Amino acid sequence: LTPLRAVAGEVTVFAAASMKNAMDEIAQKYEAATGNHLVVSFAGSSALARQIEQGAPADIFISANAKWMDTLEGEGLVDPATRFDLLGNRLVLVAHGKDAAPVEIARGMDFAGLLGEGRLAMALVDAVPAGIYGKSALSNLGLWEQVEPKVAQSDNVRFALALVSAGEVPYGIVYATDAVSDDNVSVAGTFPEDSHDPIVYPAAKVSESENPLTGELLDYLRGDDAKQAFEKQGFTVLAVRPAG
Amino acid sequence: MFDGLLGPEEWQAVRLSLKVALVATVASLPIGVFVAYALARWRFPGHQLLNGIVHLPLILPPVVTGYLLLITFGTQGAVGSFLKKIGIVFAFNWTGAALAAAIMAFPLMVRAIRLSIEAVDSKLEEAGSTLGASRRQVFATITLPLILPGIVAGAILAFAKAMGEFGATITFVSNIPGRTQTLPSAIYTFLQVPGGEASAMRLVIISVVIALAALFASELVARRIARRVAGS
Amino acid sequence: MFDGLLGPEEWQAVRLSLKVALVATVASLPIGVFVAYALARWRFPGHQLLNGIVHLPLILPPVVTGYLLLITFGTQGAVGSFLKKIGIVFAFNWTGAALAAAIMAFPLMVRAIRLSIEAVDSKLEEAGSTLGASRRQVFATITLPLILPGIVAGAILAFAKAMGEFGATITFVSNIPGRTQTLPSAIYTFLQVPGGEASAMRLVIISVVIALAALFASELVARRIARRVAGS
Amino acid sequence: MTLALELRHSFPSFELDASFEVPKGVTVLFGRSGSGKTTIANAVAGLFKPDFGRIVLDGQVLMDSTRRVFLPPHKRRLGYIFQEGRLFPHMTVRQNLAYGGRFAPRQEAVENMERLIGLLGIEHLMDRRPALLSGGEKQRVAIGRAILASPRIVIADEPLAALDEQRKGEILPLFEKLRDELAVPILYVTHSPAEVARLATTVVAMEHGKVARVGPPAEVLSDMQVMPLGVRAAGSMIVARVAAHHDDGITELDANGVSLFLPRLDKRPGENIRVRIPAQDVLLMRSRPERISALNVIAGTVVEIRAGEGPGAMVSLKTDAGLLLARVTKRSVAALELAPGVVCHAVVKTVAIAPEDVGH
Amino acid sequence: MTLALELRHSFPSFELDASFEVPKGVTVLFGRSGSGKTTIANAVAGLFKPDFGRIVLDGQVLMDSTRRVFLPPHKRRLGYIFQEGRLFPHMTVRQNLAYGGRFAPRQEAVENMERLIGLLGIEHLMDRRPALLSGGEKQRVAIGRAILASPRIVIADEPLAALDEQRKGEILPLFEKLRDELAVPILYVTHSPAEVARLATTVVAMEHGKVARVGPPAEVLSDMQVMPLGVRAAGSMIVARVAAHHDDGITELDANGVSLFLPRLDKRPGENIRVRIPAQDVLLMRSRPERISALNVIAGTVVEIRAGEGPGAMVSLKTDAGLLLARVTKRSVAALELAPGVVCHAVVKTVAIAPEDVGH
Ligand SMILES: Nc1ncnc2c1ncn2[C@@H]1O[C@H](COP(=O)(O)OP(=O)(O)OP(=O)(O)O)[C@@H](O)[C@H]1O
Ligand SMILES: Nc1ncnc2c1ncn2[C@@H]1O[C@H](COP(=O)(O)OP(=O)(O)OP(=O)(O)O)[C@@H](O)[C@H]1O
Ligand SMILES: [Mg+2]
Ligand SMILES: [Mg+2]
Repeated sequence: LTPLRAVAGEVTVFAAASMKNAMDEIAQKYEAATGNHLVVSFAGSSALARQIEQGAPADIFISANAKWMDTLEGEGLVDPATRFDLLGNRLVLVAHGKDAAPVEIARGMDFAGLLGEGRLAMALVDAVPAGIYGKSALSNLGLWEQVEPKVAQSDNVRFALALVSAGEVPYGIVYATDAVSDDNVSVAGTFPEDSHDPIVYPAAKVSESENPLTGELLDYLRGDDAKQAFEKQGFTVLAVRPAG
Repeated sequence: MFDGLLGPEEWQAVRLSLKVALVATVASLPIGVFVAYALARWRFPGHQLLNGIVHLPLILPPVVTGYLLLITFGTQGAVGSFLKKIGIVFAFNWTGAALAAAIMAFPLMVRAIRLSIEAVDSKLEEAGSTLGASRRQVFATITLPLILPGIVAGAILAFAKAMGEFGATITFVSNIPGRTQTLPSAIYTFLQVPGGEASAMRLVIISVVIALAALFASELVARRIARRVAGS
Repeated sequence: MFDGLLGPEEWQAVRLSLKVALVATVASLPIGVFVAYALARWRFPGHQLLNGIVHLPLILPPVVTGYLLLITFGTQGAVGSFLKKIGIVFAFNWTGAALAAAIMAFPLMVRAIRLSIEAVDSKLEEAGSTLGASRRQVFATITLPLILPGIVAGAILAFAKAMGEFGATITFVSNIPGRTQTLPSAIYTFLQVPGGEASAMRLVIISVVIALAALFASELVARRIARRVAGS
Repeated sequence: MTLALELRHSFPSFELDASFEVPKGVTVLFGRSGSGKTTIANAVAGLFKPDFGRIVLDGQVLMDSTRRVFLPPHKRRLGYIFQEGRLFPHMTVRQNLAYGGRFAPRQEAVENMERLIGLLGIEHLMDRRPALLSGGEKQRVAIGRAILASPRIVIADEPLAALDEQRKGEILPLFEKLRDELAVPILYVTHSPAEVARLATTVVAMEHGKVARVGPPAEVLSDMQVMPLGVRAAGSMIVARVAAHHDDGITELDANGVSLFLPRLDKRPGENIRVRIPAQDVLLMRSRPERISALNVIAGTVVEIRAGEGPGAMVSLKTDAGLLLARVTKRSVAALELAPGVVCHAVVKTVAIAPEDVGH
Repeated sequence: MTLALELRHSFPSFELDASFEVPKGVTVLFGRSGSGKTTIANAVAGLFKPDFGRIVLDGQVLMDSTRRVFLPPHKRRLGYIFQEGRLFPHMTVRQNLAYGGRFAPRQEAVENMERLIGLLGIEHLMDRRPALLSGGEKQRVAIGRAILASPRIVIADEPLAALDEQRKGEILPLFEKLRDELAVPILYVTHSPAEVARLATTVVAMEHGKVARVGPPAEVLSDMQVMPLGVRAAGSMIVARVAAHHDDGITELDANGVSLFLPRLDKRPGENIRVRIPAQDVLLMRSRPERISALNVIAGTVVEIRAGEGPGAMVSLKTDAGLLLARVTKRSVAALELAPGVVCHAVVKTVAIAPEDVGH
């Protein structure tokens, strides 16, 4: 494999950190299929976007929310023609313990009563996508007022999950993708899709990039191999390869 | 003068940060002095182990430290659940933020104090003991005054670090406005959203002003002590 | 022995972290000694300012430091675009990771060295000057050997910090495997996804082992130096 | 109080093997630089733990390596005047002086503080820190600090080395007072024969880490063969009673019927004192001299003559006042035809007996 | 080389105001503890910058506060023996000794290193670090370090205070050699009259930060009124030529026709030397004594008699050998009916003239 890499091309993707598992698998498949090397830099979307603003050597950017992609697009830093919504995700309420009782998330429910003395773990509600979506969902359901004083915000959604997993809080709001594979948490309910803006992971080519492989990779991400990998991690795949 | 500059929630964050940094520094200082003394002066079986543990927060990424704190001092954690019984709760409390800040700053504090202790001429301590001072009295009357510059340095390092600590704190006690939202969390929040840089920078400036004021004060204190030893 | 333990990309991260921490420590050491000396011994107009600047990385949340580095040393940044012309690129390069680590560790290094310098008996330096040694020669032959323990302490603090630094690094140079992905960045990435904890812990252990090994080595060196001064 | 001591220790290139037992009073450790004096002082203070050692002070075991007894320094109630001062740099002179008193059990102070400060000439330095003191000033503060700790034993390592003659003369009586009035045992290290003569109850002469000679100063100083002290230290000790103070500033002593004239002494008539008469200040004449400026002429009989390696010889003379030693040239021995049994006159100038040679 | 110096400085409780000009040779600073000796030495070394000052060494201005000239210490080519040693703790004795040589411009070393090390008695300490040395050993290394720096001026602040008499006697010739053979000017601080007498070309007597008296030692020491030195320091200086070495270990000197007998000296016949005769060691007789153990009997005429405050009086005697001083009691002055013009005999014991009293 190694000698192949030397002669083959290389594509650099700046991707939201939450995509790591899926992207690692896709990278392997992609390399096997094309012989091209896929380099992925995982970090928070805000950090990656700022780096692209500062001329980072990225070919493709996949953001965990639309806002940062919009910002870059506004600055002409990503190519709007190549932009598409790659993935979708769902917001779920997780509870501590293997077999938590299901919770019906609906307008008018007694969320505060559900939490009792406990707190609700979320990602930063004004800064981190999962937190922003969560807050807007709760607001739309008219629950935010009663919940707000009990929210414990982490700097990313994984540590919100960790709080639930450790039993420090009874409930947390995380992505569906996060709830996978943690034995100490179970999904108690899923937020209605219309309670918040759609959760999308837009992807686009970075304007500065002159890498000839970007088009091919953007296509590949919409292909079956990628779809499988994304779905395995609980993502909803929004984009399919355009015909032709 | 900053009244127009900051919203009430930000003011809260400023106050909380100050409280957390002060408490973290003051509360850990005696332990820091003790550990530094033990590392500098005693030879005991767990010496290297203790030294390693003290340095861990420096080596580990802050989130890891925060996570370890969570599973240790959280209400479900080994230590946390015990402390809870006797009424001490760190989780989701400003005390937890102080604990995280203190632990993150601990290696810096200990190193500074330890260096000072190692620089003390043990002949002076001997002289104290011949004059009837027990080990403890020698420490209080000779060693401690002589290492004051190191203690001041250690304290100011710890304070500055505590003012800037974020990763371990937010992981351990998360961000609850008014309870655990310190300046760095607020700054981080602003930096996560497009266009938040200006707001973040306002808070950064406040944080820098506070820490520099403390730093300058500490320099004055240290210089004064040094001048006294050098002879008024 | 870790061969089975780590994948090639992880090995790369280990090697890169070592390189970054070593280079950051070694390259900043002379500057650290110089700045510490200036702060300890000279009185000049910008004294407090310099002192404040040195402490800034401690006070600021790491992401802020990283952000400031990015907009200064990035290829679009004021300094970065100039340096690029003369062939020096920090942005998205391992050198940038080293720069970030060095800057984050700088206050710790300077404080340790400064404390040692302040503990040097200036009467010995005077004695050196009466014997014909110029200021520089006095520094090289008397001050420097006498502050070696402080330099070792400063270096090990810097190394440990560089091994653990993450916030500023990932913000500044991103997390590009093989180029800028250090151990802490790799750990962070693992912690971002379900099931990554075990992998993260493996890397944490490696990072701790390396840093502790360096720490123990430094203790041996420091003790040896101390024993020599105390008279073999 | 007696001090019994037995020490053995090996340094890489120095071997300490000293044991002696001395009665109460001032024990002077005398010997060349590097002979182990400070090492012994440190062992008594508990600052140095020899490989093997046993130190007993007035019945109390301070250390015993075989029985694993080791009394820590702060329980030994010491007043240690270090060779290198060791003042606390962060305290003023006043605080340095007061330091010992803070830990000493409440009791009468050994010395009146005010008087001591005056004696040491440090009144004007009380609020200064050690860094600003001169060498001799530091040493004087160190002396004060040790004395004011109400010690049960004083260890003084060359306490007067940095001082001028005049100040030495003023401070020496302080040690005499400690010795006599307060009965504090003193371990005193010095290179000065005059201090030995004046203070010592017992002299321990050290040589290369070993004890070369122990004994009362009269004996050790009169011993013509004690080389560690140097031949110039030789002299005899005369015990005398103060007879009268004359108007012309001269004090008359009565040494077993023999009159001795000295520069005015600060002693009451009737008091007993010891006078050291350095051997080299004694002149011998066969006939009683007339019209001589020396007031002290003592008749005696030659007991022994020891010729040294150089040009000198030591003549010991039996007089009514006691044994007198005279150091003269071999040439004079021949010229005066001195031999055991010969009667002659010892001449000693009044002014040759310096204040520091008079003890009590 | 001459040293001209003018210093004024105010410490909170000490006022320095000293100026003097001395010819080449050894300038001894003499005075009580705290009188400002070390402060002057530091000013000459450039370690202390007085408020106002001007120091000129052999035409070179070392400092001049009005002209803002200040030569930094490392350019002054000093050999400073500090009162407190100041050895480099991280270097071995050998490295300490070699330190000065590293920066001195290549030239003939002032002293042969091997010889100096032997003289100082530190051969066995070469690889040790200062922390393990005794007080006197440290001081000896400090002396060696300063001398081996090939200094253009030596500053020695009580260099021999911590040493035993024997070692002092061994090291003193080193300073004489520097003075005479190598013509290195020396600023020497001491409390010892014997060292003054032996080494000084010029004595500067300090009192409370002021210069009390400057002059050649013969004059200052003979001056009956110089109190700072203490009355016991008084004595006269005789210049003499070595006449012969006798078999019985006695060296005969010729002082302008008068024979003087001393213990064997290490000088060649024909060499000129200076002998200090301490005033208190001189005995006066009206008639020439017979059968006396003292070999030196010098006839003279009383020039002046000064009565002191105490029982003593200082008699100066004009002899062929030069002016002699004798310290006697007032009572003896009366008994011998001494008065200016009276002829009498001065008696000096051979052994009273100690090696450290003989210079050259
Ligand atoms: N820790 C040590 N290791 C090796 N040698 C030592 C140590 N301590 C002392 N010595 C040596 O032991 C000898 C005796 O030292 P000590 O200090 O007792 O001498 P001293 O009689 O006090 O001499 P001085 O009159 O010069 O002060 C010296 O030769 C010294 O170098
Ligand atoms: N920096 C200073 N501030 C105030 N006083 C000082 C300072 N330096 C020296 N002195 C005082 O000046 C006087 C002279 O000090 P110096 O060291 O010159 O004395 P010295 O003649 O060397 O005495 P010694 O024989 O005791 O060493 C002392 O009374 C000392 O306390
Ligand atoms: Mg000693
Ligand atoms: Mg002095």
